[in-house]
Amino acid sequence: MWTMDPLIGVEVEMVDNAEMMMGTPDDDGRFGSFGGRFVPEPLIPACLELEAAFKDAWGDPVFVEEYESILHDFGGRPTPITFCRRLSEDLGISLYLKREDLAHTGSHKINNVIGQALLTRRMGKHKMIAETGAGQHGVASATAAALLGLECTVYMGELDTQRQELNVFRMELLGATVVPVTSGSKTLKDAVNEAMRTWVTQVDDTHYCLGSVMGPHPFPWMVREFQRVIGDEAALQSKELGIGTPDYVVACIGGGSNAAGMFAGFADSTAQLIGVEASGGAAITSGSPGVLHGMRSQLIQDDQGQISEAHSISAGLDYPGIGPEHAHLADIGRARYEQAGDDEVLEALQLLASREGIIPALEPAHGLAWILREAGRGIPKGSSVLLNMSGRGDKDVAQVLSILKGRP
Amino acid sequence: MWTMDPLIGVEVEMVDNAEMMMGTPDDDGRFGSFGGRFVPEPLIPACLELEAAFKDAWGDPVFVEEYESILHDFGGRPTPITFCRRLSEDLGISLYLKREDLAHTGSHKINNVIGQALLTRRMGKHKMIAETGAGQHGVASATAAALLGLECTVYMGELDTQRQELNVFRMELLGATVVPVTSGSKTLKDAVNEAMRTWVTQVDDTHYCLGSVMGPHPFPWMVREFQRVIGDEAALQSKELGIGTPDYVVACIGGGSNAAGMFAGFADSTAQLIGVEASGGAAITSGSPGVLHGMRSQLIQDDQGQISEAHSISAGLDYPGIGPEHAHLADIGRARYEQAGDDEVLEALQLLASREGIIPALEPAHGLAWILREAGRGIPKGSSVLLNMSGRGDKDVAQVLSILKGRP
Amino acid sequence: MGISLSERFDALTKEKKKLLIPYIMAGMDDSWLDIVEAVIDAGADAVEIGLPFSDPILDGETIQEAGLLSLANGTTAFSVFAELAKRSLQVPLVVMTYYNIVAHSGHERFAGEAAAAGITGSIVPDLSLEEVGDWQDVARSHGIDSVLLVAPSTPHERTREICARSKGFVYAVARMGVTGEQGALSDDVHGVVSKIRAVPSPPICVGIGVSTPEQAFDVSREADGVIVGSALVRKILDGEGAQGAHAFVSSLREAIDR
Amino acid sequence: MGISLSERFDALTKEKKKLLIPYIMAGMDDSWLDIVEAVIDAGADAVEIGLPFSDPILDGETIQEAGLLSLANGTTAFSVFAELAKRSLQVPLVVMTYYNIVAHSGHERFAGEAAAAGITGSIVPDLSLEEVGDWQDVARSHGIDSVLLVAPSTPHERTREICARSKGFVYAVARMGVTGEQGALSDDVHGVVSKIRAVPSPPICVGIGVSTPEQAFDVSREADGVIVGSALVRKILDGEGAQGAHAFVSSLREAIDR
Ligand SMILES: Cc1ncc(COP(=O)(O)O)c(C=O)c1O
Ligand SMILES: Cc1ncc(COP(=O)(O)O)c(C=O)c1O
Repeated sequence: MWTMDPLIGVEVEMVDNAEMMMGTPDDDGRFGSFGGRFVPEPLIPACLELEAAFKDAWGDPVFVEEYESILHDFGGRPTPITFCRRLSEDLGISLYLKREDLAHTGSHKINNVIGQALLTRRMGKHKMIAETGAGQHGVASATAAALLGLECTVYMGELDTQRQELNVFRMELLGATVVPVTSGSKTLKDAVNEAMRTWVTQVDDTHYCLGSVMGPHPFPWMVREFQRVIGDEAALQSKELGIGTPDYVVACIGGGSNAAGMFAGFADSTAQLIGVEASGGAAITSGSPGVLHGMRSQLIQDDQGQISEAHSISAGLDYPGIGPEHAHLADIGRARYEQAGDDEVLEALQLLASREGIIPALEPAHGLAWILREAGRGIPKGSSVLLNMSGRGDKDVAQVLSILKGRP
Repeated sequence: MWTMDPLIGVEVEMVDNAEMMMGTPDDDGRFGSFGGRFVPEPLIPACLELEAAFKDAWGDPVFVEEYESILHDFGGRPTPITFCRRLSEDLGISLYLKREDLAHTGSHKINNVIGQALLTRRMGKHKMIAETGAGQHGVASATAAALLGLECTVYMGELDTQRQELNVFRMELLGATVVPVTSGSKTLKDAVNEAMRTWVTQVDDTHYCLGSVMGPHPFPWMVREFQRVIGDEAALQSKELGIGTPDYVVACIGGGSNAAGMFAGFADSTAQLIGVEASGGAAITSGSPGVLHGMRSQLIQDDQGQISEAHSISAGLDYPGIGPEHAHLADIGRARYEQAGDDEVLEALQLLASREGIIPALEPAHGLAWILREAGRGIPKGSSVLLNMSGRGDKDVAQVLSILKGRP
Repeated sequence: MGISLSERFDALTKEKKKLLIPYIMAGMDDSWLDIVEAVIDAGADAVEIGLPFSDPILDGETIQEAGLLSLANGTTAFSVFAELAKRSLQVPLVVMTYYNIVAHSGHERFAGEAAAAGITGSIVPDLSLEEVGDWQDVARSHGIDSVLLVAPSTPHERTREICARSKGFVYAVARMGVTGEQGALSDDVHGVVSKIRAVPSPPICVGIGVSTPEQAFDVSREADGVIVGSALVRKILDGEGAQGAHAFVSSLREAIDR
Repeated sequence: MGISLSERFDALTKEKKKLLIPYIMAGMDDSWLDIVEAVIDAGADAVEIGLPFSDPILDGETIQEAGLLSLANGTTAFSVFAELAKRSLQVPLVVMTYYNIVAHSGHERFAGEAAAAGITGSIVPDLSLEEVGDWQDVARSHGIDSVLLVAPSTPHERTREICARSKGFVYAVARMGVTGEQGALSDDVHGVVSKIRAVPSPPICVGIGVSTPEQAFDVSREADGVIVGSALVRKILDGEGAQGAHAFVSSLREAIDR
């Protein structure tokens, strides 16, 4: 988007609402018509307290410095940008990866939990609870809690605890208690429900460390801010590496935190922002507006407003909702949301492993699958494409083995 | 060690043989009485070619820059130093970790394989073979091969392929071929034998990418050089962080590559260098001099000179030998070698996880176990101790689970 | 047309009568409507009609279980409204559900059909003070009072605002927790009721965790009424049917009228 | 005392006799010494006596298998020397093992006991030109010639040096690979032999992968002798015993004398 500036008489890059893109939500926590704070009254004071504490902390250089230094010294930031030489040649584009897979615990989730754990301590609380699906956010939360000496309880659908026995044990090693959730569909969304139910009983000394840009205000905003380090770093690195502004910035979408963090760094640029959902959990592209887990957003639901379970190859994307800010970005056309299916995702994973020596998590493999499908088609040859490699594939190797080789 | 400098009349830090410590071995590849090149004649020309190629490359700024930039952009270097606040308080020392667990593929092994893969290409070869025990070096080799478009075959004891099915699949995903080795004891040392046997048949187009500071000259030297980035970085970071020279620099010892890389950065300092072997594979502290896999070093062997199998909880330390330079450092007293047993290692792993949010690999947990045992005893209160956290524990979680919970 | 919640409750409260509001999960059982009639016969002043939702974050195990049964029976908001419309029930009916069920139908349609079924009150616990406005306006235009919650954690000023906005009654949350039977009444009850008493409010009904006649009696000494959900639903789940529900609600009635 | 390897081989070569050196893994079988006698009877000019090592990096499957058997039988270098000392064998005996076995005993002791057992030659394949010196000196002082290897990959200058140092004969490695039976002779044979012919050297014996009388014949057209290991060991592993070994070595003898 270029336009003639009447004042200075030269063509300038024009960005709609440059100042407004991915800014602070309004007082009710709205991003356009999405977001808000749809929780029972007992939780409202805790949300208000959290909002105040976050605003205060995020404006406090001492807090920000501690957050940043933990991410650096402990979390392994900055994560690099890797140029995929061989795949780029194959595809006729320039493909770059932002390597969140190299962050401590193996995904971007650590950025958020460090922020929230520090905030927990700052609020004078000494316990954290968290929900988890496949276990990434649970492991990250347990890690941050161990680091800061907080108690940690992780709610995990009973089915997921069985599927992810090793991640359960990992959390236990980190000193956390894992509670199998037996209500509802016994998966991620029920773990969120259960965490909220528990939070009600413990708001005094407990912070609910939500794992994505979802839930009631201020969570979608706060988690995005704790994840924006991804995009801010990437934008700077893109400049330093001579990429400039990438033509496309791509991220997978579960709740949407890695995408939100990445997009935040490029919202005011000319980059096309692409969020890729799992076909079986495509809240934006196949869902409709609704209210769940404290937020108004796009949801997968039946014709009565009952929430559906999401189903894909990737546990981390199996969430029937999406962060409200994404629903808003879709609404105003600032970001585009696409889908990727299980088969092409498996292929993308194998291709990146064998061509570039990086085994991606199944989640970011969705982003890659879209790129592979569209390179030379929707994505013109010669484009620069930056994919957020949100996590490493080690956690998924057993699953991929059993799918590809039919082993149990 | 301080002494009065007669020339300038002030006290200066004195280091024995400062210039000589961990320098280049002699022309026959000796570190003192250890090292050498004890391989059958068919392999000698390949070793000579490699030595020449390495010398040439390591002196070529273009090569070094490519090596460094891959380690940075792809490998995630520099890895940070993490201060363990809670454990330090518990122990009355200042405990720091050099975070090789954050490097791509989860351990320091990547440093070496990137160097050797680049060298393979530079020598005009297009295949790499490698041995692996638990799979870390195999995965790293497959990774580097994928990155540079080399063919890769990994030799792995048949018993190990069964125990480490997921790592086998990981290598396959990365495009490597894994060959189960059925000879001898079907474990790591036999995988080395088999790799050497195969190398003989393919020296023309194949480089043998050895995984530690072992084997015939120039491997022990070359691998140490490719790993010295750990120590060089750590020495610089220690200065920057205000640690100065740590009182103790500790690393676990399998073949000895992570220790050698770390020690290289501190050899000429006053730091006490401590290598910690697994009790069941303690080549220096329980072994005797001998010749295996092309080198003269300390070995675990029976009274006839037959090599014993090493046995410990940690596959990565189950090697009956040790890099020759360590045998030499022990000989001249520059480094000290200690042992840690399975039980204290398991405890160390759990402690670091729950107190600091880092699940270490079983290998570096040996180093930590020694520190935990000696803090306040052999290690005086108030000491600064830098441990090389050579890898992450994810690969070991299933094993630890089955040991601690008696699950299969 | 239904019986106005606010008019009926104001009148009863003026007569110093304690209010009794049993909760029943609609569609959890084929005979749920008979049970509704039975509890009215046993002395309910209003009945809270739960509509099942897949993700009921303010409900504990018992009501979750009832909700899953109801969903498995194919219950929808409109099937419930249609069934209710066939009976003429002599107390105010208060629909209780989560906001997505309301929002998904659209406020106007939901309110219209609810009203046609005789509903005159609504409790949508995930519509907080800040979010409730739109729904409340539409509901009011259909003669439906929307009831808001005050929790033990609600601060004073906010309590005042909520009480000013809550219609029919104000739902005093008895404890920091979700619905579910409790062995003992929470210490929070006293605090939350007196906090509400300190500001102008419609009648104060205490719910969440009030399980036995004894507890109902204790609550009724302080508040204007009690809401009993999980304890009743448990009996229905256990197969006690209309008769068992009748007996239980009679015992509650007796206790609060003591 | 043993029969000098270099003297015997020099003499035979001068007579234009082709040299035949069968390899037997000591201790792989209870009757291994009988087999040694049988192959001598069948025309061996020297016998290579393998001592088992846990990590034989220049050996393929067959000799590995024989080595493991031998180790399982409790064979040690000194048990082998003791057994050999009891027989008086009429050809030079060449011990073949890996350096750790030698080094672990100590050069002096190993050489002394070997010599006492009649050993007059040694092949220690992992002692390269650069490393062999110490051992060679000690060995020589006990009348043991140490044989060095030249490989297809060995460059010209190095070939010259190796040949100058090798005593008794020079071991020409027939192919880039480990010991083991081969269907066909490697193309490398010609190259390695002519490379050695171009420099001064003791008799040239070709080994590694020479498996059949046909191949032995072909090799003997170019070289001074052949070493046959795996093919013979395989027959012993297959239970063919002294008789089978005798027959096989006779056929080799016949072929190279053709
Ligand atoms: C590696 C990885 N990427 C992405 C996600 C999806 O979460 P989000 O959309 O919040 O980034 C997850 C969730 O577990 C994850 O583990
Ligand atoms: C994490 C880790 N540390 C240490 C080692 C031991 O090897 P080295 O002594 O060469 O560093 C290994 C070997 O696999 C390893 O995986």
